[in-house]
Amino acid sequence: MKLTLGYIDIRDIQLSNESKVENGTLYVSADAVKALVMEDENVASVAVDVARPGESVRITPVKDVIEPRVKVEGPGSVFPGMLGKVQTVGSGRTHVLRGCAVVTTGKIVGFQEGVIDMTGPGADYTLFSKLMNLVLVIEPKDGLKQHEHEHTIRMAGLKTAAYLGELARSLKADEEEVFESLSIKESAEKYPNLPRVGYLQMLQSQGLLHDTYVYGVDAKKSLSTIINPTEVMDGAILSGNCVSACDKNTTYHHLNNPVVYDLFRQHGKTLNFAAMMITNENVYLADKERSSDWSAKMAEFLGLDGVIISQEGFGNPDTDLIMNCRKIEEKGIKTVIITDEYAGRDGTSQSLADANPLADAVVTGGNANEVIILPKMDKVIGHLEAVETIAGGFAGNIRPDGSIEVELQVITGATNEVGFGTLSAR
Amino acid sequence: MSKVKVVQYINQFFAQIGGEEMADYKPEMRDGVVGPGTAFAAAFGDEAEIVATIICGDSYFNENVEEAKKIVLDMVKSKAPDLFIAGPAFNAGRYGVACGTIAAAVQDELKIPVLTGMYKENPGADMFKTKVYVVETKNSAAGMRDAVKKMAPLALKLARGEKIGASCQEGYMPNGVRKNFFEEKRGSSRAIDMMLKKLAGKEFTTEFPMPDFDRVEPNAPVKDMSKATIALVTSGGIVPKGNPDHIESSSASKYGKYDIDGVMDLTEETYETAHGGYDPVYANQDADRVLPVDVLREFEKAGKIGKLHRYFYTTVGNGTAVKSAKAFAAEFSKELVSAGVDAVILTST
Amino acid sequence: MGKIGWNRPLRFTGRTGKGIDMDRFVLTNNPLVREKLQGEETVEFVETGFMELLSHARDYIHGGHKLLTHPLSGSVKPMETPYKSLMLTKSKGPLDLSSLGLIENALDACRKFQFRYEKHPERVAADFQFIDWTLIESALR
Amino acid sequence: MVKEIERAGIPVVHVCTVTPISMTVGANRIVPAIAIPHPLGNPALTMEEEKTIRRHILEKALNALETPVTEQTIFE
Repeated sequence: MKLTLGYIDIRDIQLSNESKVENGTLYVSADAVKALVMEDENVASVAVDVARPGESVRITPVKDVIEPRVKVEGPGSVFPGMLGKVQTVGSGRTHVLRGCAVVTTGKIVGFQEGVIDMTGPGADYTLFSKLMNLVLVIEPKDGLKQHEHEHTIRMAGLKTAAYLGELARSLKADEEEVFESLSIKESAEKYPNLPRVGYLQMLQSQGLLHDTYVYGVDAKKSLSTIINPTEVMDGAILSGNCVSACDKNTTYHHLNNPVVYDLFRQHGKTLNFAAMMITNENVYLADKERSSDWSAKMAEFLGLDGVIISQEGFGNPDTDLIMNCRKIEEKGIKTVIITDEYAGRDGTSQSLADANPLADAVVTGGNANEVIILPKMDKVIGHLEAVETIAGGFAGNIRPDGSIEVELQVITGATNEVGFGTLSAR
Repeated sequence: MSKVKVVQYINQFFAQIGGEEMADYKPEMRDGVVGPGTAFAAAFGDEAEIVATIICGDSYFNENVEEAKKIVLDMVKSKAPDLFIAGPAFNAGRYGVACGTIAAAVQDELKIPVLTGMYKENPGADMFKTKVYVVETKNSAAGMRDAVKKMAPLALKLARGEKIGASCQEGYMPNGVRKNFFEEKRGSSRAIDMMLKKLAGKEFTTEFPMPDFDRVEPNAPVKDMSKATIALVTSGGIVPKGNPDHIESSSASKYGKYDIDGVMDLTEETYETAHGGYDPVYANQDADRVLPVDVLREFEKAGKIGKLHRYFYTTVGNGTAVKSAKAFAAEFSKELVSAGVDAVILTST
Repeated sequence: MGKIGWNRPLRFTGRTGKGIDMDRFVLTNNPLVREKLQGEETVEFVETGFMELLSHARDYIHGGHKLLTHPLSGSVKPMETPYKSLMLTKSKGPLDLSSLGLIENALDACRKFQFRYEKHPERVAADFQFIDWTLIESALR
Repeated sequence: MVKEIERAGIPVVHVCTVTPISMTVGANRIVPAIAIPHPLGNPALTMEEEKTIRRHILEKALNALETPVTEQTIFE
């Protein structure tokens, strides 16, 4: 399967009466976006705003971050099974509005987190502070249940991203990159001397605000399976979760999964990126055993020499992570795991809720309990009271000068476990 | 900013007084720089000054720890420095232990920031790396230049109370405190680099070492049980009724040592458990269910064992949380050895 | 083959196929879970704190019951939400080591968070109850 | 804890319920116990019966201390 990504670089977003892309500027008709979002009868109102890198702006509570993309050639459309029809994506040509994102905010439950600061110390911990962000602040109709509320905001973000992506359909790409994955047989024949490396992505799948969707299917209802890595570039996997924002994958993370891109960039050179697998992180313990058994079975069946395993979340997924790692290692297949840590504010507590000596190669996204002081911002996009909840809630304190003392865990993507950032710990 | 005042501690060898034959050399303080201090002074430039150097023989220090500690502490105190540097000791074992001991004492008792340096296999490293900042050096004095290069900047930061970064950035040995920092490469590409090394059988360094799973060789068995002194130790939290030492129910910060001279049986009225890690009803009813004093008294009387040791030791560490238990055990094991205990029965819940 | 329900999912081993007859019960301090599961599942409701509920589950495990759900389900931090629901077997057997490891690790993990939930307003409590409900619901359905 | 005692040079027997944990924490001589809340007793029995069990476990413990071992050993 071969997919060409054409990147169109976006250096600014301007609200305008017409939506278009011109000279690196994305012009967005707020009215058009509003009309699109209001198609959902559960939406009471929506505000459209722009947050640019360096501006004194805080976005919160962040629900999802989505990169606008459009399928130009090849079967299917972006976000298959959710927006588009269920049809296998990942081949042909896709255009990407690079450097910008749609950010959705919505207060679904009273204790939500998810902060993106566009400047100041907090900005260093989230790569979304480097993007031009079109922010949707969505208010639901009164009495809307949490599940529907989550669904409404999720769909609003995807639809807006697809709408903006559409603007890039006939544009000339600033840069192109080709990703090709071969069948198991072909790649083995083509690269007989390179180690066969697989990627096992663990998907959060536990309940409301803890879910992930694959071709529209709730990941908790599926067994571990194989996916073509180019499929994720067209939005085959997307996010329905946002609680404990630091180590949850937004849809942007899925579209730009750095393990996938970096493995592709090494493919045929230092390794053979032989397969990508996905598995879930369910609450039911028997599910955990079954899913990890399945991951190990597949890794063996695919004849892999090594598997990189990325986690999503903390606590109970630590159990899935260690099960996956142990069972794959016990098959004689080498693993490297990517996780993050909850080592306490002082860094002295045990970082993971599970451990095994076979997990001898660990990459960490850092200690999510570490405390950071976020200065007051001139403007908050989203829900002011969420800042107060975050600041006054379990993870932080408001200080006299209006700055808030919080743990890194409230910052969207701060300790991301697909290895999106450079934060680490020792 | 005023100049940072430093006092350095070195041994007889680095003071060029002599080798092993001079290892009994008693503590002496000289003004200014001696030996390796020259290299440190050069690295500090105008930022810091070594105001005094304390010299002490390794044997003297290790054989007269308490006395040596007191003399050196008084010397350091008299200079009221901003920072205390011990060593670097490289691979010299007794020197390393002395450096760690005195650095920890200065830090704890004088509240002055301290720094030492040694080779990773120096026994002093394992003993002190979680207590004081220990910079990893090469295994011989030939690595002095490298050691100074790592120690001098960290020393200045410590003296000025600046934020100390992660171990791999600052060059100190990992001390169990996890610290965040930004790597050059993103996580995904670090994972791939690690994978390639692991696949090629090359050395790689995990960013998060799993908790220790090391082993200790079994000791020789007891030869004659009928003459042996047996001590009871429990992690089941058995304490005299009322928990006189207020042993906490979890994440214990202390352990208990209790005299059971003449105690034949633990009863509901006299003993209980302080452990929060299990349902306490059964142990409170009859603490012998956890700490079997009654049966061991029988054995003592029947001559099956020589005698039951006069004291038992108790902690509330549960099976999985071993972090703090380790330090306690090291401490009371020494007492058991000097009390002539031949074997230990350790009971866990 | 064929008539004895050989193709029934393993979880449904109860006489009637109803949760209440199965070898499982829900241990919870969440009033919403008690309300939702009334008559459907065996529920032990305990009016207690998060850690205490875990300790309660630990005592069950020490007594030979098995955990059926992960004690740290959900990403709402242990010390943030006061509510927790988990599922155990009704039957007792030899001490189940994986259950034991899970509950001990969960208790350890909780100790490193600071209790802050007393600061949350009433409405948030309802949200916490609801999220806890969806987590246990995902294991029941 | 058991490792530190062994490291100090004293032979030690670990009487504990969860023998796999005892293996992980590095005990060399291990004797299995009854149950976590009452490792050397059983409240379902009479005091005398309990004492018999306790004697039995402790005899095994003494036997373990008198037996040379080269690796981690569980004395069933």
